[in-house]
Amino acid sequence: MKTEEMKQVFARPQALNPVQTHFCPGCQHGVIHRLVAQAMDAFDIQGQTIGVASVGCSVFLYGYFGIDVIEAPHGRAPAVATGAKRVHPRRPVFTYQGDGDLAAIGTSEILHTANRGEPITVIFVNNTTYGMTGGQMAPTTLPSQKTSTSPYGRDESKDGYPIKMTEILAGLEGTAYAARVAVDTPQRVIQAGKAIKKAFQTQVEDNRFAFVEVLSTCPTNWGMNPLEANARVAEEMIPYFPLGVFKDVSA
Amino acid sequence: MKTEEMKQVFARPQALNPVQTHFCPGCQHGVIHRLVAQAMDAFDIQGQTIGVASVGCSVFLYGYFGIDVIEAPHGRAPAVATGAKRVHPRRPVFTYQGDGDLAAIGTSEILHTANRGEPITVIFVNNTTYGMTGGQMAPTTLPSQKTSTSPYGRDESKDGYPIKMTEILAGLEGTAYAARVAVDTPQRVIQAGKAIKKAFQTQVEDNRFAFVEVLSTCPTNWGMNPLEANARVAEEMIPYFPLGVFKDVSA
Amino acid sequence: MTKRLFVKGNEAVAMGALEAGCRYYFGYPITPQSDIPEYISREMPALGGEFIQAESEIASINMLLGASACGARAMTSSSSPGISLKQEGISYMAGSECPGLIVNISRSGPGLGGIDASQADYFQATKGGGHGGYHIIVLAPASVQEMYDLTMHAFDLSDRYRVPAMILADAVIGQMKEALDPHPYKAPADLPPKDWALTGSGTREVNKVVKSLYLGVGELEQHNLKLHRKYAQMQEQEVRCEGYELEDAQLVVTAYGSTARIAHTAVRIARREGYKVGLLRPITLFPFPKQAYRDHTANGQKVLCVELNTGQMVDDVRLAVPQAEVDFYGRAPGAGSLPTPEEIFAQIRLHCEVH
Amino acid sequence: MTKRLFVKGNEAVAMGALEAGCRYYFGYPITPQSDIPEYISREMPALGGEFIQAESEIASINMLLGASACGARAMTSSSSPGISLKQEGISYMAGSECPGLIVNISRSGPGLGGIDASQADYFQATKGGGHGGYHIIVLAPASVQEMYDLTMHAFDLSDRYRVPAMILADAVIGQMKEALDPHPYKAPADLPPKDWALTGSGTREVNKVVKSLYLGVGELEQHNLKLHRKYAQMQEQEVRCEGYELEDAQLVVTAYGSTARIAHTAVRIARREGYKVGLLRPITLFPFPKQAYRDHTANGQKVLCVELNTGQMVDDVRLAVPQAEVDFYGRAPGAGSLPTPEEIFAQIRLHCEVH
Amino acid sequence: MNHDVFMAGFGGQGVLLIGNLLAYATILEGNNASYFPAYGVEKRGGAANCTVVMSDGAVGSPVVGEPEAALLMNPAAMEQFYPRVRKGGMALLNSSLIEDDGSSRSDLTLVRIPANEMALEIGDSRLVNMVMLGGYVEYSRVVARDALKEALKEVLPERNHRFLPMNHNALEAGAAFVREALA
Amino acid sequence: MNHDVFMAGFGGQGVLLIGNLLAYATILEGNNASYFPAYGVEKRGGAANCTVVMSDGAVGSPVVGEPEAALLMNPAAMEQFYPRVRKGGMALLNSSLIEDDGSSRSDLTLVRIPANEMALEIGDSRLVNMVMLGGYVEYSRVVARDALKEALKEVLPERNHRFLPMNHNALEAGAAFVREALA
Amino acid sequence: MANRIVIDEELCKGCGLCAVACPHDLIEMSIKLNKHGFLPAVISADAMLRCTGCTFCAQVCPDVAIEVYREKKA
Amino acid sequence: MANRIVIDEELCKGCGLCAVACPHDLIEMSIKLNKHGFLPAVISADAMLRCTGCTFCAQVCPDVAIEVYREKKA
Ligand SMILES: Cc1ncc(C[n+]2csc(CCOP(=O)(O)OP(=O)(O)O)c2C)c(N)n1
Ligand SMILES: Cc1ncc(C[n+]2csc(CCOP(=O)(O)OP(=O)(O)O)c2C)c(N)n1
Ligand code: SF4
Ligand code: SF4
Ligand code: SF4
Ligand code: SF4
Ligand code: SF4
Ligand code: SF4
Ligand SMILES: [Mg+2]
Ligand SMILES: [Mg+2]
Repeated sequence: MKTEEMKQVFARPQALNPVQTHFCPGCQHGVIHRLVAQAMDAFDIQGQTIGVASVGCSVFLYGYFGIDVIEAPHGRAPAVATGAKRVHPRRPVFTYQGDGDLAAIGTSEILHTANRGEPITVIFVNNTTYGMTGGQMAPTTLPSQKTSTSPYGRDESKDGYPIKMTEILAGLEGTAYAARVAVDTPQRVIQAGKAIKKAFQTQVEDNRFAFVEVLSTCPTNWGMNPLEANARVAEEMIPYFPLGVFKDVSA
Repeated sequence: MKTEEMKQVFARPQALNPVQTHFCPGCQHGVIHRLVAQAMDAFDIQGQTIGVASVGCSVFLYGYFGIDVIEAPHGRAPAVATGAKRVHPRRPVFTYQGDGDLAAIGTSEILHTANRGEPITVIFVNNTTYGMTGGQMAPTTLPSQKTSTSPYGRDESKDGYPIKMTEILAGLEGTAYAARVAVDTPQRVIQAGKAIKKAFQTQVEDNRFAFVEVLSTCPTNWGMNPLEANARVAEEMIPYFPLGVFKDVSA
Repeated sequence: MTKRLFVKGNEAVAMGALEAGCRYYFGYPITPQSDIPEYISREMPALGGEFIQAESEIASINMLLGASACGARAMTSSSSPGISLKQEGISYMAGSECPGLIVNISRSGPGLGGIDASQADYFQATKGGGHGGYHIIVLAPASVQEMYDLTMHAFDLSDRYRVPAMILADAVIGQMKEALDPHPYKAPADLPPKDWALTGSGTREVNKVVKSLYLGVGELEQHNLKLHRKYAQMQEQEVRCEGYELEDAQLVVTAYGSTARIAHTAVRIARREGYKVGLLRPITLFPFPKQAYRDHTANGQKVLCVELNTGQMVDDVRLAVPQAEVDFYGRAPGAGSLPTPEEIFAQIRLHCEVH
Repeated sequence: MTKRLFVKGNEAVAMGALEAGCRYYFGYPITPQSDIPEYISREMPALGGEFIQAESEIASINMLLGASACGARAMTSSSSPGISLKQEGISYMAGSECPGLIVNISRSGPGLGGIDASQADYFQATKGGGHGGYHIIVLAPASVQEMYDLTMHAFDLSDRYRVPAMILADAVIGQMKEALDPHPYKAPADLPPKDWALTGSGTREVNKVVKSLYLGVGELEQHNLKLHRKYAQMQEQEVRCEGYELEDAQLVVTAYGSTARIAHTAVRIARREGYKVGLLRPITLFPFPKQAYRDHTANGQKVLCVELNTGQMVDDVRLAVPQAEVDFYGRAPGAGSLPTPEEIFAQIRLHCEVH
Repeated sequence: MNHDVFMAGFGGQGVLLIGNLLAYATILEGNNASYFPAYGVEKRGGAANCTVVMSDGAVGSPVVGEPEAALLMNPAAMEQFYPRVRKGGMALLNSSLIEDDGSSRSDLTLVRIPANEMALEIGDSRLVNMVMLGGYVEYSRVVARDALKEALKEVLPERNHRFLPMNHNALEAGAAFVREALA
Repeated sequence: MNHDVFMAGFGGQGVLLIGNLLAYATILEGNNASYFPAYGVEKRGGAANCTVVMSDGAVGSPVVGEPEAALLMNPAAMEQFYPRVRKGGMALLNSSLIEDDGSSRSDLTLVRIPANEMALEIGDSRLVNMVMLGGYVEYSRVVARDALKEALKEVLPERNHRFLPMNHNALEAGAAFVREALA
Repeated sequence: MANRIVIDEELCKGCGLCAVACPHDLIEMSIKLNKHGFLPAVISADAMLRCTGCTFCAQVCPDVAIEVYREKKA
Repeated sequence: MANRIVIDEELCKGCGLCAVACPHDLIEMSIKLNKHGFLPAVISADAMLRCTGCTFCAQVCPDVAIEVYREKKA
């Protein structure tokens, strides 16, 4: 049977350009990109959306999504998005940020953007490390995790504790939706897709701030192959970073 | 009866220099300074303590406390204190910061310093405005409050919500003690003194991070006389910023 | 004629910006410029624009970047320490060719310093305080009227070249009040359309990107050369300065902004006393009016550069006229270090007599 | 003789710092300097010091300020965008006379730019990218050995003058590997004690304060003049540069850091071909070796300044020798724009033939 | 026409207000003026001073080293600024608070005016500044008192216009005092 | 003694390792050398290249525009860098992957070496780089192969020392091939 | 009872917070400016007799201008 | 059942996540490098017959290299 005669039940989303990414094999930035594109497709907003890229492995957003994009300085995507959203209050605006970007240098910007209830969508990719710069310790690095700057493992007593951004942001009145998801199993990918869609819906329909943290892998800097890396998500990450919807004012 | 023959039950603390402050009449920075000095006296640590001044009406810390002081850039006192504490791990180090300083420009520094569990004490004076610069809107400005940059009253939908730092920091694993107090009545002043003392104790005895938010007045920029300003604390501030100990790992 | 108003320099900046169609302001309080956000927070709602008091100077400059990338006329304002914090953002705006206005009502430093006037941010403004060897347009008003006029002009220049622009003034020009003729803004007819600005890609084939990252071999070099061609073009076309009593001057006093005002009176005193001295006041600090210095030193005139700092613009003067004798009189900024006309006159006398 | 090691420039900085007794490092990752924090994070625990990966560049520089105020040898490192973010903190350190080392392994910009080498942060480093008209000590190593040696020297200078010091290198010097003689650090016998450093006031009568705020009339001006006296003293005593084949040179090529390395080979080629050309390499960029330029252009020699930017140090050269003919050859930084020795040799030939 | 005047006193004495008024009135008359305040970090109390420069041409420096005239409203201002008044210039001292009789200088026109008493007499102790301003304008003739009154009307919020007559009285009283003193 | 060589290939081909080795060996022999890698933003895959400059005096530029010699390990490297080899210089092409026979230039010494096949023969496909290095050193004589072996011992972690013999074999095989080719 | 408060009139900025805080309403504001231009808090000899030494006034004083003494227990 | 997946071998980076995700273990890794140097995922014709069209493989594929088709319901 030719595929033309069949019903396509899984296709590359419209909003995702048909190009190869620069991501390492098995890197789940790719899955998350796809889910974001799918959400844009779902609301048919590709033609209106403005994406704000952050500095990290996802900096090349503009190469992968068929949308207008601003490249923000490291950590500042929520502030850049705020400027954009105020100018185009009826355009969907989203940021896509890594854990170094959002939870370290960009702490202040994300917190105050959420607190202002800025009607944007934030996709937060937590891979417990600085991927692009070579695997340094991130604010989300797990206790005892070895990285290139925590060669003896993260020592909570001096390096601090892995920070739970979703919990913190869910506590702010400006936040309408906050969820943590993972993409390590097909079921969780589907869940994650729903959360990301909901986060766009929160902006598009309710004009409110929405946040989704996605647990993701960095096989390269974890020194693992893609399968080991993927397994680590359930084994080590989820126990520390529990999945779930932490806030949903529409619920 | 001469006072020499009497028992002095209230005296200026040792650690507080016998000089007039530059604070406006009725400004409760003065009360909070006194309580901090009293805490230093209580642990007899004036001779060891390093204070970190922030930028705001309390910048002249070094003039009022008989201790060594570093003046930090606006918002960065916790980072400066971290540097100092790592060099002198056995010296008590504290920061004294306003709400503009700590909850706006310094959001990232306070959050990560608490998260690292840096063994310092943070005194946070929330007067719902930028006192020193002339009463602009702060992250803590109450809904509908008029300030020089919210002339029509704070509009939560655009300006965001008054931010509750104590609640946020209490949620971090690095924080050992977090409390919110007020100094608008004698009873609350005494309570506040206990909290501040406890915050120093947490550092001195348990080597952990402690945080006290003190609700305070800014009669000048509120456009009120000292008595009206003082009354506003109970009438408007406490309902929004509830008092209490939000975290105490020693409890 | 519209009525002459009597306003603060800072307010004139705010008025000029609103008149020029700026509808987005992002800032953080700092003395001595807080009148600007205060004024705008009062007036903006009625104009349907957005005023955001951001959580920091860094957030402000990045909100500006975002608004600018979407094609809006937008601005931020601050004073020296706050401007230092914006350096990364300014570098990004320069690199991604985002227009926009940055106002620095400069105060004394370094560090927390003080709140008195200072001209010690000249290097930072004109040489690129951020990384990467870019430049921004820098205009130096010397009156309340110019605070208004040059603010409008800054938006035009910035939009025309897609180069961020700065109003560099100080506590003197910002806090003083003078008469202001609030003439209406007229957009230059030949301003290029902002067809690069983000709107949501709509039905376009190609999405628009505002970015400063260029990784391909040769790409960033070409990008930088493009930026530098724009700077060269501005040097050709956009230089502004003002002369006073220069015709027969044998000593050319030069100063900008607040010190130019003070020097103006000093020159008036000196002329009264018979000294052949004039004033050359750069209005654009970048691009710098090199040719004017060449013209006015062509016959062996000497130059005395006066600044409220320990010597910054004087370097640009010396580079413009290496053959000329260029002297410097400066006061390190801080409370009480604003020079008086009498003080500058004394310097003029010294230079006319000694040399 | 200790064994010659074969290490990266970035590692040599880290080794030099630890050898010089630096026990506090505060930094944030950024390419192409992350080898520095990575090395230090491995070695510091055994030395009993503290390594903090801070939440940002701003936190890092302020941790440095805190540690420095307490008398410790401490450092931070970053690359261009991160250094821009530190400008406020650097201005504070300068203003409050906190010594300390800031390493900039510079990359191409503006904005995010790229990760290739660049010398476009020269102005920022030498003119004070932050507000307030201060200066910091700027050293420009041109080899892995110098990355080690000058790091030690930077700590000494910084402590001696209570002026922050910067190692300004780039991706070439930071990423290349060469032989390193790791000789032991010897503290200069005459380093002044840090009696100003905070220790907790103890039984002292007067508490110690590290600050940059000076509000009294005249106070800040005096403070600034004091800082400038220190700069003048450094100009007298601390200038360093290196000459190569300068004796009979008619053309003086000048460059620092990576481009000096490249120019060195170009001069070697040119000498082989019979051109009378030499190389003058500033090692201290601030204070700038003005006198060396004067000496080597005293007999009408021409200067060719080569930089990996569009022209920055060349201004200082021109200011040093206004009478000399100073030409410039630069490449705007970015991937693929590092000049080759052959390319610079072609420029040398051009200048020897044309002029 | 080229004039400049320096005014100094306590924070609460309304120095900045009369500086503003004077400059504004000058502008209303079609001339130019600059008003430059000294401002501090402290919000309340402390010292206040300002400089007003007036000209029928361009105003040059908004600050002057040796002002042509000075309005000194309290002892601190007297001590700090009296020596700086230009030779041949004029000083108006608030003799209600300043004990110093100004005799240390004989190279300027000196008027000692009991401004506090006069203000109280007019009906409000806060009118000290207006008394002083009236006096200065009488001396310098730099603006008409009517211009001052017009400026005052513009500056005062509508609801305070009922205080205008009292302010006018203070201006006139100051002027009369100086007229007499210089007669 | 002044030599420079440029090496380029896939990320996984060990180009950076042999650049390191060569420079380190040079230093072990008491001479000077610089090693300068090109590094990208991408962590895995992509292209890799580096330059090694060796001298008995000071090493000047760590980068060269026209290298004296080039080790080109794949077609992309060939295409991009072959034209840049200095006139009179030498190019060592990995003929296992590069089809281009290099005939576009006749102004240099050209050796085509089937490095992949040779590596496989020696026992590990990853030894391609060693084969190429052995060949280059045979040609240039810039360091003794013993110095390379010593350097290798220092660079390889202890636990991998069992692979040393295989690496030595690869070096020798490369050298033998080039010796013969140039004979 | 013989308790006593001592108000440092030169430190006092006349905010009136102590007067409000005193449970027995013993403190008044002076009508004479102090040298900083403030109207300081004062307590009359009469009022002093009723002072309980509870320290409330001192607790709330932002300028630490009040000391409180109690009669020593015998 | 006639369901079908289509793997774009040039987009595939050979991570193997799809193979693990397939509940029926239908996907294997090729032993032939693609032009980017990866060993891509492949499915044999045989295995394809057992494909349920569940999309699990496609869901987890970071490179969106898999399309899934199901027989149209009649
Ligand atoms: C101001 C600044 N600091 C540091 C960097 C270097 N840098 C680039 S990406 C990055 C972090 C990447 O980590 P993350 O945000 O977690 O994204 P990931 O690559 O892991 O997806 C850093 C620190 C920079 N470009 N700018
Ligand atoms: C980088 C920087 N931004 C802004 C300022 C100006 N500034 C001085 S104090 C202050 C805020 C004061 O408010 P807060 O921290 O609440 O202290 P308060 O005066 O209310 O006690 C600000 C914004 C500054 N000095 N530095
Ligand atoms: S480095 Fe890590 S985060 Fe970046 S693309 Fe590779 S696997 Fe993904
Ligand atoms: S301005 Fe406000 S916070 Fe500052 S001293 Fe005055 S009352 Fe206190
Ligand atoms: S101590 Fe108590 S009773 Fe006595 S005056 Fe003070 S508040 Fe009143
Ligand atoms: S509380 Fe203190 S400052 Fe206020 S009136 Fe009483 S004594 Fe004076
Ligand atoms: S669609 Fe389902 S059954 Fe078919 S190959 Fe994919 S995972 Fe296996
Ligand atoms: S998940 Fe995608 S990229 Fe990975 S092996 Fe399967 S098809 Fe290839
Ligand atoms: Mg990450
Ligand atoms: Mg406050």
